[in-house]
Amino acid sequence: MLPLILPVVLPLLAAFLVMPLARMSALIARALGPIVLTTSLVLLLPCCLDPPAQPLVLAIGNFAPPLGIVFYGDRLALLFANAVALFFLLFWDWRGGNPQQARQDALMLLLAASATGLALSGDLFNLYVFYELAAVASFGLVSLSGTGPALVATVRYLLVSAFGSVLALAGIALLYLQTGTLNLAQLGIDPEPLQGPAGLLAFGLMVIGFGVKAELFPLNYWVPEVYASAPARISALLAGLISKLAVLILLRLLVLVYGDTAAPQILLFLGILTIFFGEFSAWRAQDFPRMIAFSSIGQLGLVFIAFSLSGSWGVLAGIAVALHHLLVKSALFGLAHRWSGSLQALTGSAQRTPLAAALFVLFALSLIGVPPLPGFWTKILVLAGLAQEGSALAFTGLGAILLVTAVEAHYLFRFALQLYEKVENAPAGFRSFWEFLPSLLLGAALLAVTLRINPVADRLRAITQQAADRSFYITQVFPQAAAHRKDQP
Amino acid sequence: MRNLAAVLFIGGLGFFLFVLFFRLPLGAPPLVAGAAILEEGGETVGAANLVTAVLLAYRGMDTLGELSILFAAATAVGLVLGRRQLVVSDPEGGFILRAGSDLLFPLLLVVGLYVILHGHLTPGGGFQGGVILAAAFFVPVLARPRRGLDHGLLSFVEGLAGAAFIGIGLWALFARDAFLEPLLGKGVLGHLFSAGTLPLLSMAVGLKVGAELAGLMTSLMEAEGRES
Amino acid sequence: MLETVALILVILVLSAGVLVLCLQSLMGAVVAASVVSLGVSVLFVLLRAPDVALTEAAVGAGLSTVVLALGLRKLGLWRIEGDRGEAHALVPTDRREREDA
Amino acid sequence: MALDFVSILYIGALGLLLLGTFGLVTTTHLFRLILALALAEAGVNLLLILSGYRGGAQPPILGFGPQDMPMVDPIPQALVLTAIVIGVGVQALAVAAAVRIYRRYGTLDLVALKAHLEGDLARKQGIAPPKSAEKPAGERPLSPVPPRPQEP
Repeated sequence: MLPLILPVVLPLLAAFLVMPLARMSALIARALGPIVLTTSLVLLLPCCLDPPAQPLVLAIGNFAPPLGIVFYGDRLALLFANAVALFFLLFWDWRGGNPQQARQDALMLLLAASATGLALSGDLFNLYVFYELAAVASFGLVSLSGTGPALVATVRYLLVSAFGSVLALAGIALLYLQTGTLNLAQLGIDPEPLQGPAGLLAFGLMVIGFGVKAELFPLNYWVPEVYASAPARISALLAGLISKLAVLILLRLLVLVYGDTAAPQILLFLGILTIFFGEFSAWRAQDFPRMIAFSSIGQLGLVFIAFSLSGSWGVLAGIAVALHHLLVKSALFGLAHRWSGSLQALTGSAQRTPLAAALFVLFALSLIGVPPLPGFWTKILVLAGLAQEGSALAFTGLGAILLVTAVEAHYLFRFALQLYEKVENAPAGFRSFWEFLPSLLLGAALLAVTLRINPVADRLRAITQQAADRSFYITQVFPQAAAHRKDQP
Repeated sequence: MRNLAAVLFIGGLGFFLFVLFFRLPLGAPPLVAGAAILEEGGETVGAANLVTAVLLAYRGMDTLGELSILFAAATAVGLVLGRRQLVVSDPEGGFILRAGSDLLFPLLLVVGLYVILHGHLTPGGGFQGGVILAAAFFVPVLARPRRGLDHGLLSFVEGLAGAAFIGIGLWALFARDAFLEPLLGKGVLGHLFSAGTLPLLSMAVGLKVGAELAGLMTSLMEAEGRES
Repeated sequence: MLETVALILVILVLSAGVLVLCLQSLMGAVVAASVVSLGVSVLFVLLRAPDVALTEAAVGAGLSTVVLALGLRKLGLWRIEGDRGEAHALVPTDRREREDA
Repeated sequence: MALDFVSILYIGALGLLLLGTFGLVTTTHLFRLILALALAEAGVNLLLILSGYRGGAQPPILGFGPQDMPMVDPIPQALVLTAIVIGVGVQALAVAAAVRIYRRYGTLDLVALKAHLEGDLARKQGIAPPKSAEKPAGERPLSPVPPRPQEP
């Protein structure tokens, strides 16, 4: 059970201790973060590479499920928990040198702990608490540079996010009022009362609330400025990882409670709006960080469209798109570390740093969905699912994806060509390849997945099988409920 | 345009909620998890105040998260306001303010500690007591702004109190294999020394919250920062 | 009886809430917000939630008012004229001239 | 329809939530937005407490009233305690950021701030500042205040 609890608690402990320790020894304080994250990784990696047949279920404090909080680690949750430790290590501020280093490290550790908690927790309010922790920690990290734009972007983000939290909390209150429980599995045992208008309203409120971090349409106008003014490492984590964890909450709700209702249609509709908004804004963007920020919005629209597909197909497609985007977008933001200027100013960058430009082309191709890169398979999954759906809205979604793919291809190729243009004095770009090492590693991972697409697909199917099965989740948390169910078919 | 959209959204939300009102079981909710806690809470945890039992035992993870959020907010405020040595321009308070603060300080301290330590018996607990503690340390700052508060000491208390909370949780993890399970004897319901580790957790919460809020208020008060 | 008390309190809280949004003086709005918190904390007592009432009174009516008032003091913004744009008038003149140049 | 106790409170909670939302969407002044947020939060907290209330019950404290009286649900109360703390943390952070922003830009109007933000970002990244559609060129978003020289 240690893999479930320690990756959440140890970073918190380290975060509390970083600042007092920094007064005694800066070195120890600096080493604390990587040590803790590595410990989490060592604990989690075996569970992910060789997953146990049964999910790990942990009742915190030994209080049986509906009373206390449950942590639920199925393959999907463990995979994400693992990704948290891995990506935080990748995008850790190894260089340091910030005068407020201890504070920054503490906030990074808090963000890591909350992200792990978001992946593992099986209790609605506990998820809300971790979500808020992620929000507050990211406010601090986004405003790290302390410049005017960073502060204004932070405040806009803060207001939108706090408003979303209020709505999400209202949704949780509505759910609690009808069911008297916060445990996700228990909500799923008898979902029928929740599938009425009151339950759907609660879901809608939670979609808007948790959709803030997931960059869903109505409340995502904070995204571009935040990603453009925050340090690129932080943008990579927020756009790549944290947004996916917010999506994970909605996925659980969808699978457990709202699968058979109008909820998927709502998601499909919002997803279509999101994808249009994101890709067309990206097409108009004039600087690199904002271009990939808007493209990230578009990709999350695709994730929502995928999750709106019925049955386990939707879950499979959604998880595939989400993981692909996690890999690619984090890597692109890793490149934005040096390429923070306008697109125009980056013309000819390939001359000085051919490797970085090649990486960009690789990620762009995968993002557009050129075979045989993984992006192609994820898009095919979504399109096939939409075609099977057959409803008018689904065909609209299909058309939307094809249309924005063309738009996406246009602006990404346009920029790629710009990179390879021959110019007199090429921009300096990266000083050494250490500066884009995270992107390089992620690019290697992308190629590895391309070469071994079959084992990866098998693994994904196994993950989906667990994640898409409502009764499986419930049985794991409430063994007695399942027995009860079998008695009365 | 913006206002029209706002009115439409709010009107829609309000209409929905009002219509739903007649379907909601307001005033007679389905107690599921709550009923079980009401029934067995006193025995399993040993705290007379069941809200504290929920806060520190059943949903201790939430409280840990809440502490972390407050910590994150305080850290971010420190980051935003900068850490330069600030020139405090406020003049010393008058005699009445100074004498009043000298008088209030011990009183608030005692009340704060009382509220923290009786959290498992009566309304109140670590958080409410922590707010009173913060007030106790903030009032002297108001009276004598120049003396200020030692931020280093505050961050020390803050860090150690947070570590103590997690430490108690980890102790349970290694002793009983369950993070944050209450340990020690439960004692007699309603006595000061009862409810196992709950008063200790409450103490940690109170100190952490007190140190954090005092630091927050003083840094806002001192934030005479120059342009960056 | 209970209904009457609740009704009076709800009306008080809602009108204070309206005041928060439309009072010209920001300090007045902060005070109105603390009245809202105080009213809500009495409502919590009526709803049999003494712990929450204590917290809301300590935090909403006390701590958060202090934080907001300290913020206002640092802003030097006890009063502003209207909510849009006019706040520019508060910028020192020399700075404005530099901006306009 | 005679209003009973619970409906009065429900209307109060809803009213606060909607008032706060209205303020959040219509105001552009940063400080008032923070206040509106507090209103909405108070409304939601009331709603949550209400979701655990049952008529004729006593507070969830053992030995407080008669033994066999029913008690209200303690879980929402614990949730609201947590929510209040979260709210005040976020509020303090917003106030601190507002102080810094006001010192930097001299305004707290979000529309003006957005213009400053885009202008600053554009300058940093070396692209043409975004043209605002509704204003003539002379009244484009003001250029941000240049940083005051650091005093030694």
